[in-house]
Amino acid sequence: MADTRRPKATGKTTKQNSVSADALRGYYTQMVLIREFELRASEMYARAKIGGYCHLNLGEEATVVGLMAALKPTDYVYMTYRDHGYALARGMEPGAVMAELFGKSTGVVGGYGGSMHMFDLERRTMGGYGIVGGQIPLATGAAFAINYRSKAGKNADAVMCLMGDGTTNIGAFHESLNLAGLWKLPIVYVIVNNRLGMGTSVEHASAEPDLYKRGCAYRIPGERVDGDDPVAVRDAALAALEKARVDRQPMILETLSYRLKGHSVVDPARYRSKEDTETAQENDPVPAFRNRLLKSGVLDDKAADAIHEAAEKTVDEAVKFADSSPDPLPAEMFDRVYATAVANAPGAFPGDPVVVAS
Amino acid sequence: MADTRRPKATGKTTKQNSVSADALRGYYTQMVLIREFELRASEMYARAKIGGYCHLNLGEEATVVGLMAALKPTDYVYMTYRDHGYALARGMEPGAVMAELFGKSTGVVGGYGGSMHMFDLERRTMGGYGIVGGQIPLATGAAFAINYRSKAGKNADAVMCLMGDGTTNIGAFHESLNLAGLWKLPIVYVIVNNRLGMGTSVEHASAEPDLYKRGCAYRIPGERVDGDDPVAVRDAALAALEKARVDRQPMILETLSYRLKGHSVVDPARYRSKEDTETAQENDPVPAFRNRLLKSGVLDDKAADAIHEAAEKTVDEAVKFADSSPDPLPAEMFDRVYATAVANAPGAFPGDPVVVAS
Amino acid sequence: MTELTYRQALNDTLRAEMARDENVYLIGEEIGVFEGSYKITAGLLKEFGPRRVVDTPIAEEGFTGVAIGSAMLGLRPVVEIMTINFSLIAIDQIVNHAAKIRSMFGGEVSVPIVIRTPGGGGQQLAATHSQNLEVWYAHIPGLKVVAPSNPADAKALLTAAIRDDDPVLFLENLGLYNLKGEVPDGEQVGEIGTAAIVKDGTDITVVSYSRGVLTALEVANQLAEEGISVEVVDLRSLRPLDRDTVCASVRKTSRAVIFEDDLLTYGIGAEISATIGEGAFDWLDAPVRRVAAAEVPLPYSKPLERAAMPDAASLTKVIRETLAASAFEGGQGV
Amino acid sequence: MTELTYRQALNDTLRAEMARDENVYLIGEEIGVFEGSYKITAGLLKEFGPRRVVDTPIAEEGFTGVAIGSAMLGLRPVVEIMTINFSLIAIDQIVNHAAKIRSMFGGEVSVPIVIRTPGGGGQQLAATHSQNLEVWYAHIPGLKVVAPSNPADAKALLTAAIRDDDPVLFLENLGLYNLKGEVPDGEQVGEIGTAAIVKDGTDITVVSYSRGVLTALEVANQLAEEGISVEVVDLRSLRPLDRDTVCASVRKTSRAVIFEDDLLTYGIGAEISATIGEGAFDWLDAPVRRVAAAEVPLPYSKPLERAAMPDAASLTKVIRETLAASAFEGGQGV
Ligand SMILES: Cc1ncc(C[n+]2csc(CCOP(=O)(O)OP(=O)(O)O)c2C)c(N)n1
Ligand SMILES: Cc1ncc(C[n+]2csc(CCOP(=O)(O)OP(=O)(O)O)c2C)c(N)n1
Ligand SMILES: [Mg+2]
Ligand SMILES: [Mg+2]
Repeated sequence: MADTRRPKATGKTTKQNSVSADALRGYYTQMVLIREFELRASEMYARAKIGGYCHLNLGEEATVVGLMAALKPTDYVYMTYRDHGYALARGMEPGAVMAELFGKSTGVVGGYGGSMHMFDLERRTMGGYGIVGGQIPLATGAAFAINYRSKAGKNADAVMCLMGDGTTNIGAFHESLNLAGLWKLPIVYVIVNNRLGMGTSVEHASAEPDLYKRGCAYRIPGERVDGDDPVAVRDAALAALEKARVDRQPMILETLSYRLKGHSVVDPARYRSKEDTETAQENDPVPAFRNRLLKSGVLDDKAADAIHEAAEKTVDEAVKFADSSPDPLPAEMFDRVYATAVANAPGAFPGDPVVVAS
Repeated sequence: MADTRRPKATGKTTKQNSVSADALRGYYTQMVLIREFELRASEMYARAKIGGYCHLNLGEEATVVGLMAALKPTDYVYMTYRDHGYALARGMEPGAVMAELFGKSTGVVGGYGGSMHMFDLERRTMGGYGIVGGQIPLATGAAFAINYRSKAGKNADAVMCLMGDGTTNIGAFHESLNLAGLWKLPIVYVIVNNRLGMGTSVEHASAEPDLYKRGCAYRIPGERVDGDDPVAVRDAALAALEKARVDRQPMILETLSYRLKGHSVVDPARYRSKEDTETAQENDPVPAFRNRLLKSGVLDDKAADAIHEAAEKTVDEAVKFADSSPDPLPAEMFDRVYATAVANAPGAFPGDPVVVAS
Repeated sequence: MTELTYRQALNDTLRAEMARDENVYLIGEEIGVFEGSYKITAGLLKEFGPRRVVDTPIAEEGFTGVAIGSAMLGLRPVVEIMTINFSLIAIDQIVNHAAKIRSMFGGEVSVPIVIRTPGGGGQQLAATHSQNLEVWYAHIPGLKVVAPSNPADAKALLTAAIRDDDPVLFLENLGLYNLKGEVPDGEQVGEIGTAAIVKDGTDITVVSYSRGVLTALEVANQLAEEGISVEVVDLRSLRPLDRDTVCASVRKTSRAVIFEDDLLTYGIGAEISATIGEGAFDWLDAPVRRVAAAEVPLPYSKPLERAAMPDAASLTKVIRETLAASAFEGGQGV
Repeated sequence: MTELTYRQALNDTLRAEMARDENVYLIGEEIGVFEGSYKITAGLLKEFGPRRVVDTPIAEEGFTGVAIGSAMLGLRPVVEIMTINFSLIAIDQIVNHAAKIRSMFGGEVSVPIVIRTPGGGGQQLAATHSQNLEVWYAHIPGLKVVAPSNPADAKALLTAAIRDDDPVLFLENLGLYNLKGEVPDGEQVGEIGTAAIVKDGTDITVVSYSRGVLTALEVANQLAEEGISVEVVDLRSLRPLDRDTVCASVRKTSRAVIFEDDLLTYGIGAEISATIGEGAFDWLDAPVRRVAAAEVPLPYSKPLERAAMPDAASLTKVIRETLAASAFEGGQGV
């Protein structure tokens, strides 16, 4: 069994005093925005404005915000398909993220990617990936490129590679971490442990369920942190990123949180026990962080409500923007297949003749 | 760095006293047969009697014999492409093994497999595999089948899965060991560490170069044993197999030896330092074991020479048998593609019409 | 006869085969507790327990290889790979191992494994989750590849696949799971390697497989109202390929169109066209045309996805064009 | 012009491109200390050091993915996958990632990576080490796939591939590495996506690529002595495919045979035949025939391997048969 019932954090690096009230309010603001955004996305899916798969960060808001707060804008992040919150926290426009869900030309990738594929090169947010584990070699490659081009140091770039708990069991995890360990690459592998991969528990998926320990096979150190505490997450991520930047020591960081809802918006999660669902709800990081900030006087009820209302408004506007945006044009569909133009590139629609006789 | 310079064995299980003089002579006899066979195979390759790739067990004779001695005839073994010695030690006819190298119909798989693909279902010797790591999921599946069908116990079947040091870095290793650890399968993963994967050292390939430790990510215990000592290897393998049989605890066993020659018969191994080559030769297990048996009185020079001569004779006859055997017939080439006959199965040779008009 | 969905036909067949043979077991991601991503295995964990319905970690290469290895020892695993897109992770085990083990080891051992997996686009799942890669597997000797288009064939071919001693890739499609159809009761063992004429016709042959057959039949029925008689060939088996049935149909109709969800170039349709070009050359009155997907990584946006995928309209257009093409124009172009 | 082997042309080109652009680096198994399994990278580690010539563990998925990720940040990796058989382990990274990243992410990023790998049989390496899987890659939009048949094209197309901003699969063949040919000196940038007429002819067109072109030329030259004029088309690029050049040739000769090392069904030749059937229908005087490998996992035994692989004799036979087939037999069969 995993020892997730024992005190959650393994690290000694949490220095929560150092956080300004402004920063704390900022984190809360982001968490609330993500919460509102995801609830609305779920609603929009039910109203068939969104198609395909749609995986939400509900329950992971503290983790998302804490992790993204630790990154410099010049750092690179690779995500999974559960990527809306990260996109928002990295500064993508809520309207553009919602428009992507709606498949509109104003979406962050023009409606080509949808929910699973948020991407923003300028923000070094290198994409959500739908193939489980597919992002791990790529993120490792980004770290390789940093290492190829520049020296280690406090201001060096680093990479954060997100993955779920279930993802640690796939071959790409092993091959990538071995390469990173061997070549001393500046990367932090973050295991967002929400206790489930679809319907499968960590204990049913990983022979070593204490996931932060799995770096042992590559001499990669790991830490575990309470994923419901954005400040603890941020501090642990900062420490890990520092090791990556300065020592070129790849690191594992495991965050522990709960998935509040089903695997994706269409999953009623009937396989979950009542107890498990209750535990998840009791650990909901959004009200918990609100209460903490209220208690410590960083927020009062009015300010907290204002944050909530502002988020709702932002999301309202995002939906309006998405809804009123145009669809991408089929005529342009072939334009982005290749970066370098090439002779005889396909451009036929279904039913077009294959060869036009001359 | 790996700690391979420190005392080699990690186990406490070596009980070399328990070995009868007969058994020791038997091990030596097998080691010499493998040595002679491999040297002749190399010669036959040079004379173009053998084609394709040809990987030899030179320097690994003690490991091969010790491992195979630990198996019951009812246990299953999955091998790599470096499989001649194992095939012989598992009781395949030297003539049939040589005939396979010659690509003859009398070969162990009728000339269809060649050097890399020795197989004998009756001897539960489940094949040599040329795709690095490809055998690991398969062997794990054999252990799954044992587990599916029968209970654990002293007489239960078990699986031994052989692999090289370089093979521990591939994804299939990770996925398979995780499954075995999770499902408690009766399997021993043997890492035959000959310090090199083609020209790459263990330290250049594995971020954790102490390979027996790599089971940590799956809670799979590992031991390391001196691969130049057939008795130590046998005892360590027996202990690991016992754990697998009785406790359904998958195990790792790492054997340390040296590759005496190049990666395959065509590799002059120019990348190897003089010192490295010398170390390999100094550790040659065949003369070492001979000396040990001479010293302990289990053998005298005459008996040892007789073993050597008998091996030469066996190999002479194997070559003669192979050489005089017929080639397989092209007309039968399609016969073994499918086990269950199927309508419209292909049977055309190059240049045959695809459709015969009726 | 009972009317069943394609999903239910699969579920019933799995249950029946598991009850019949203790060696048959199911393995894959989320097939037990979750009851299958697409609920094909619903109820089976409860019925047969975790020994026979094995939930796996996310490790396609590992668990597919485990299934193959267990098949070498005589078990008869039915693997579910959640979608064909994820089979790429397991493809070394399927193509380099399952397909070759029997031949390479001299015919001494066989690999009685079924790999069930749905393919195809149309659900707005974007580029990595919408692929038709069955042509890759159909290219490989040692494998058998079937792609039933209706519940009755799904039952008969899945039964045959499970009882077959060779590795069979069993192609499904998300767009077929809710399709209803009459299914004969009792044991039905289909014949792998044979195509079927699912609609007789005289003017033109449309060749398709899997979900494409639905559209082909829809178009054929529509054109029948105009007096155009379309014969529809359902390949059913992609390897082996029943060339004779295809060519016999075209020798009768003299014209052919291939309809497939797959990408055009080097797709399934290429082989069908080549086969017709060789096997019915003297009977052909017009070039063999293919209606297939546009060659782009499939976009998420619904209008783009629709534009990229072949449909009844594009098939109808090409049938009309092919009927209009007069034979032997002698150098005036197609 | 200098006479070089195919191997030397590749080695020279890698050196020249590495010297030209600091972003170009090599990555793969045994390419440095071992100097390459087939010595294509000989000397380059010594010349450029371990930063630019990166030896990897046995981890095709990992290092190919690393190369792709580094390309997303602007590096220009040239990956060596030891043989195409091992690319199956990396195929998820190549097909689900490298090929799709640009489109799926709205064209914001590109993946300038080259994957060099030799394919093909004929070296008695048995079933798992003798495959032609290039058709799989050629099927995938987002990839470019080239397969040069001679040292000059090898140089020009490798240069183009390295400078191209898209993922390029560069197919080599063990049977070509020692082939000698005249190679133009200085910088040569080939054009991806175009075929070449490597021998003019009037009686029949033979279409081939990679090593197959050698045999096609050999046969063409032999038949020339009998007064048979064979035109040989070297596809060079499998994706994009230069259909116009192929069809133009067949419109001239009216007969075509495709020659390939690949397995017949669903092979490269299927698409070529389908293309000709559609694009040169009115000009064709005989069915388009394919000469390709027998559909078995390739056996080790030399006589069996020879029997399974297409060669000059089988090509010659089919050319003769195709020339003998009279057009418009009207229902009397092929
Ligand atoms: C290679 C592959 N196999 C299977 C899937 C289907 N799948 C999508 S998400 C998922 C579960 C992932 O679990 P985890 O890594 O814990 O991430 P979470 O969804 O909890 O964030 C699975 C099995 C996939 N997308 N890719
Ligand atoms: C997937 C794959 N990649 C690469 C190769 C080429 N190859 C054959 S053997 C080998 C080295 C293996 O080293 P190791 O595991 O140490 O075994 P050893 O040869 O030393 O016995 C390599 C890279 C292969 N056969 N399969
Ligand atoms: Mg999870
Ligand atoms: Mg080794």
